[in-house]
Amino acid sequence: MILVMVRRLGEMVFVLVSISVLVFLIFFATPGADPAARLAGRGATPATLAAVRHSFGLDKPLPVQYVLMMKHLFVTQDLTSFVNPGEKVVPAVLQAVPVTLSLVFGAAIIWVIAALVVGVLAAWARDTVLDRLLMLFSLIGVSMPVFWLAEVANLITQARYHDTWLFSWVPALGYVPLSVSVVGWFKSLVIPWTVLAVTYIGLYGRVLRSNLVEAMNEDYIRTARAKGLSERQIILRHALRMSLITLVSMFGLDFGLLAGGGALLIEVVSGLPGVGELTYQALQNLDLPFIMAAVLYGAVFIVVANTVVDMLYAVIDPRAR
Amino acid sequence: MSLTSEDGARVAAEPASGPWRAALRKLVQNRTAMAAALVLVLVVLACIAAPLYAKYVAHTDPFGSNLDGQITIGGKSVPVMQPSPTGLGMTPIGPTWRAQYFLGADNQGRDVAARMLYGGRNSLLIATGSTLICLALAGLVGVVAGFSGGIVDTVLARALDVLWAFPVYMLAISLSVVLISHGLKLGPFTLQADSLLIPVIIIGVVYVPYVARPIRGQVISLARSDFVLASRCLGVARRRILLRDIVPNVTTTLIVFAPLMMALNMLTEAALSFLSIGVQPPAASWGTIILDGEGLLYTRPMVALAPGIAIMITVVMLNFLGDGVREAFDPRAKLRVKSDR
Amino acid sequence: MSDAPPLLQVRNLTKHFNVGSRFASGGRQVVQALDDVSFDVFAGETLGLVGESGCGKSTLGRCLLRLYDADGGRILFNGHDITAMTERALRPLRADMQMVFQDPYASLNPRRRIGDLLAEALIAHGQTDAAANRARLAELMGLVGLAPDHLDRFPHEFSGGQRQRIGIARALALNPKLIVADEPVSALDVSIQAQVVNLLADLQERLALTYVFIAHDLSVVRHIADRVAVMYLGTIVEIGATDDVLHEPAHPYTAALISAVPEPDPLAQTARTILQGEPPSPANPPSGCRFHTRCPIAQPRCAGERPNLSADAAGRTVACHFPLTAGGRLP
Amino acid sequence: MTDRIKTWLLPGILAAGLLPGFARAATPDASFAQHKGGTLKLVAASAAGTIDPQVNYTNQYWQTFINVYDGLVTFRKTSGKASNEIVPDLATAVPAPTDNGLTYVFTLRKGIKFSNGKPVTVADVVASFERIFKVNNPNAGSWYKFIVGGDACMAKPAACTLPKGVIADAASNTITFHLVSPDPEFLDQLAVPFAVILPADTPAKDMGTVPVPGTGPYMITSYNPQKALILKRNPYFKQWSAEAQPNGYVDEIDFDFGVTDENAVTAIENGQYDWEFDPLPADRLGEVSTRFPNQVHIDPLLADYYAPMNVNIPPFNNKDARLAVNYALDRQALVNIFGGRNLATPACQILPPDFPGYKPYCPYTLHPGTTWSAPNMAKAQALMKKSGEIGQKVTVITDDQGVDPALGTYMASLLNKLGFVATTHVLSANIQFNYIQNTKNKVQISVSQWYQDYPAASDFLNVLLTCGAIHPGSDSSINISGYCSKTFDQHVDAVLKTEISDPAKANQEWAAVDREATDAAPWATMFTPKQLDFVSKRVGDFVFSDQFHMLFSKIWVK
Repeated sequence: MILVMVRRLGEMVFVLVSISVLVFLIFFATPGADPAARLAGRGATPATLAAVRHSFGLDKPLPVQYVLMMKHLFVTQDLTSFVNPGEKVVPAVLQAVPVTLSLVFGAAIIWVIAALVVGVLAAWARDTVLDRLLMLFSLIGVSMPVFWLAEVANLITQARYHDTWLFSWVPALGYVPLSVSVVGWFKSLVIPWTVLAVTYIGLYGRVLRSNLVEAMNEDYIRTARAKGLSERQIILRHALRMSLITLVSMFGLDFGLLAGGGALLIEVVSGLPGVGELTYQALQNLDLPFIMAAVLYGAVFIVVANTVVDMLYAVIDPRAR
Repeated sequence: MSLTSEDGARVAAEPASGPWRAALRKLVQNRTAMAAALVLVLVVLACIAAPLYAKYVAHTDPFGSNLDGQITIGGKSVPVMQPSPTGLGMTPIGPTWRAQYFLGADNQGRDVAARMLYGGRNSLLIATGSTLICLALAGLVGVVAGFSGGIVDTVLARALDVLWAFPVYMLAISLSVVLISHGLKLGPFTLQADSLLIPVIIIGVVYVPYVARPIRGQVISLARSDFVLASRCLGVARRRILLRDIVPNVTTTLIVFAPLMMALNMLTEAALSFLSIGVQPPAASWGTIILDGEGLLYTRPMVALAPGIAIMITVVMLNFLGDGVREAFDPRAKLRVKSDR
Repeated sequence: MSDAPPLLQVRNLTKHFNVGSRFASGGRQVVQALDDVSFDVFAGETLGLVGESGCGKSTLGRCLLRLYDADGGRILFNGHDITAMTERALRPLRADMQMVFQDPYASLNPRRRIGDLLAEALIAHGQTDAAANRARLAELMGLVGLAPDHLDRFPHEFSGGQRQRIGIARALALNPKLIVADEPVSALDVSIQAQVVNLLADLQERLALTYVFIAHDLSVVRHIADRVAVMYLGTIVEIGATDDVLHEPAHPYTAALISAVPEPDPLAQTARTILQGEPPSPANPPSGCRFHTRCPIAQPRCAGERPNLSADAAGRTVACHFPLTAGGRLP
Repeated sequence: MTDRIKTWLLPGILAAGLLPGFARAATPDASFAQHKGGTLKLVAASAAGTIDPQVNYTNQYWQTFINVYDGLVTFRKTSGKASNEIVPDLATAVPAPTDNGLTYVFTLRKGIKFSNGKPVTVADVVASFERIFKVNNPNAGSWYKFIVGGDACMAKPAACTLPKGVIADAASNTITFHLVSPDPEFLDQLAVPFAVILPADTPAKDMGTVPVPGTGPYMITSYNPQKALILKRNPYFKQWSAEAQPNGYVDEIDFDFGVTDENAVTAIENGQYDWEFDPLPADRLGEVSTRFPNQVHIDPLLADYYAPMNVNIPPFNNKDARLAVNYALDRQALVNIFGGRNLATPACQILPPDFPGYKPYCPYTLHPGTTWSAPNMAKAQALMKKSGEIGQKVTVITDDQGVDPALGTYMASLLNKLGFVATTHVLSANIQFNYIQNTKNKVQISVSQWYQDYPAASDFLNVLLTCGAIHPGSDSSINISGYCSKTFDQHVDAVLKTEISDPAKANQEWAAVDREATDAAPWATMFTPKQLDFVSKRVGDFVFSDQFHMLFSKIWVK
């Protein structure tokens, strides 16, 4: 088992190194990205530019620069920004993590609960009007651009209906740390949570329903039914348990993706200073050290989530062996 | 259904029909899917008719700024861009619900409704094009990796792993920063920086692992399947096995993926345009119109609302169609019939 | 049985697989699917290959046709060593050895017409004259009892039994000498099994075919096989004439297999030997005689020393330190 | 240049750009004590880089630095014309140059301490000027290398000493500057934050996020570019000159980052912030100016919005094509996009109104003369036909900030109307400014802005349009058009010489040079913008310095 872990770790490292090299190369292939020009300031003369280039080690060969950057990122952990010189990358990312995790955890709780309700209800009432309606709404949820939904939410809660009793409690966009105010934290996140959850409620609700309906045609469910169990008991006790395996693996991957910065657009639109927003800013600024850190951070989450899901799958589902 | 009647008694009475035709028939009989397809056809037709709408209905150039234009509403001449009484800021005209400026104007004084139709063309083109590219690439990579095995498979599978772990938006943004600023030159093949193909390629490429991985898995299991063994046993050449036994089965999977990928790509296109790395102005897509509308969200929300709703409707319909296609084509649907037996 | 050299000679054949998820308990394992298997098949005979699921009989069948590459040992077909031949060199020989697969649903590509599936064999061996092929296909259909106009249909339009007939027709297309039939009837309804077995027997007679007939129980084999080889955990434990093996099993495992078959004649019921427990994992086979963990007559020696497959005093070829005496009773 | 990249304003001349109906808060005579205290809450979309005052070259932080650091001289901290005049700061007086303009002698005030408690000495002054070179100050090569020894320092920044250029005399507490050649703009260059005096032991590298002690009423206590810049009172500050460095009202200044312009407007309306650095989104201007007229302040800027056209590659290497664009440009439409007639003025020429050397000149309009009235489309189309460039592909490069994408979109629309086949590329604001400068990127036309650094015509005509400002293949090549004319350069050099002896005459000559550049049409000048500041309800005493804009230390919130 230790060997397995080491091997898996090796694969992860390979993926991460490849990604970092890719990012590095893309950056240096990008026109208008000469970090020296922006570090030096407007109208700097070629001499000043050369001096800045030298002082930041930008005149070294690319492989050396790459190795140095990796050393500063992982070994000494004092890699600093190309845009805000002196700003250390690692603490900035660490500081953004709680925001993203707050967003994703909260949304996950909402979407898991709501998807369970939607999926079970639709499966229970399958082929009725209720089922059709739930599935239609789920599909609509899946089909909206999430950033657009966030904007519509802003429009409604921040402007149009901000003065009504319904949304007058909604605070200005932004994030309130949990340590500052629990209530403030909750208020600042509840709209983004909901917006982010909508897509996943639709997605998971649909998958759950179809899994449940499929499971109910399995032999063991028929046996249970023959034993006289009620439909509700069958769904909740038997069918749901099997269907959850798929959902758990989906959840692992989605959570990894979002926690790794996949919630970028909603963070930007909702003004949450999380990892996604950090990434967005870094990309806007072409701030290579930040891009590097953010992309690797996101990739780690994705790779780890993949691994965990694989392992969970092997443990939960005997068929996967 | 029963397949267990006496041997020899049950030979289908109807004329020979292949699985393709059977699937198509099943799809055509699916009313939801057909209704969705009808809506999609209408959307496509409307977008194709964009120049007609612009010319004969809205009487406007949807790509030209119209900052000092006037239109007549109820006999009164109204400026398209309305200055505020303080002389600070201009507000575009809101929805008139008439032929001209049906959905109002954007911050360049352009007819949003006409731009919606033109934008739909690009959104649909990009979604379709990127889906084709994605499926073609993913099919190729998945088949080559799964069928070759060995080092080729290892290299391709690793490349897919890397691409998979590269956060999609970051990959797309990184690629587009390079491509949109400099275009693409690959030997004799040159892409202008404003080419519509750039978002097509970016979106197509980033989702390759999503399709290539399952395809690879499918090819590996197909290569071990009895009917491939049977072909090998007959001494059929590998290439022929690939073309006759593997590719047709993979194609089904790709067809099932197509509408769902198209839906996903449409959403991705919107997201990239929103980050101003998709379609470049003055051309439009539904995503760029949302971006235009973002700047007017509080004053003229219709500019952002309308394209979002258009995307939503199209994607919902694509998903309905996708469900139908999956039911009609997916072999697993047949497995279910089998287990019902 | 003839005195001519065997059509197929198998010597010390070994095959292992890497199985299991890296994350399953126990992790990745090496499974010894075939362990030092040797036997001969003579032209015109039917060799029945019997054993519980997972004993390696299908693997053996596939190795014989080089669908799997063996890890050790040799296979001589018609005097040619095919163990390490390249696929190209092997191709002409492929015409002489064919397979009928177990699952008639999985062995026919659902996307192709029957005619195309059958013609594939002809085309692969350079027979591209469409008219001639058409005639040959019609002939083949006739051989297996199907109408020629079914050639235009797709597999899903046929029943299991019909599909298996198509599978047989495909195997026959190139006039093979040897057919490996891998549990050809086990997926079929009982009512149809007999039809297919009879068809195979009939074809053997008409076309002078040699069969390796794989089955997981003895009841099917008894009708068609001239000789029977019994496999347990990747090894052959007993081999001999069908009548000898079925009526006077020398290996306790054979005896157990026989007693598991429901006897139509209640009077002929003998003392049944019921096997205890599941077969051990082939990834971790028992020491000594592989059967000793379940053997009713195991002695301490069985755990330590591995018996060889050899002819015993009674002229029976069996791998057991304490073979049963005539009548299937304990010595 | 983007909004974030430094610029600026001139001493002199500006008519107060106050609009009827927008009341500027009356300068209160109320006692300092009455309004003292509280926290001023400022906000910007993002941080603006290093807080090393000798490196940072952005509006955003210069506006902050003046409350933290002092130079030997500074611009007067007040509103209106007077804010463009140079007054003594750490020096006791503004010296007149001697030695034919080559020598300046400053006497240092006594008793002033840095925020770390150490007194300011002449040694600190010398060290600070050497440090300008050591930290690779962006303008070291263009402004400060005229100090004797500057060239050597440019060649080897790390080993920079200025033994003959900046001479300290501890006994008399004086510092003497020797210049290589007379520089009429030397005092201006000493009055900007680059030339502030820092402790001599400040490390000779870009300090990044680490605050350096200063002498102003506030000191930077923490800086996190993802979060905020926090200023608190400097305990060692005692006001020595109210016009150079007045004490501040508020106890703390929080400059938060990460709030977009749109959200910031709402937050200010709700009183959650007091002021935002970024320009207000155009679609909110109407709402803000009608609902909160008393919180809106409009003041003139000395800047151009313009479209540089690359004179070295097709189609704009064809002068007729450039002229066609200039004639066709509907500058009123651009003004409307920017924010309406009260927030910008159409312009045709290089120099902005009220600048030294400015003489109204507009050839590119329906009725050529001094002011722009309407586009001359007929003439533009005739020029296009003549140019033979119809059908040429053109890409307009614009950034993604504020109204710039809209300006770019309008430009593309206009170019299409002229017969080009035009599209727009929107690049991130932080990339675009470097991108359009690099000749390798073959940018044909772009949307850009230029804000002056200090009030001298050379800051536009010399800096932006001479051959020396072209650095092929570099991301820093500020002559974006690539306009290079020997005769033009000779004219500029001649005026620069005149300026030393006769500034008034020079300004006459600058007007001619301005005309020459405008006629050559390397740009399509769009308009001159104005600054709109939107403050919260509680903000008292809004003072707008032409040089440094809203003065944080003058504002009270209680």
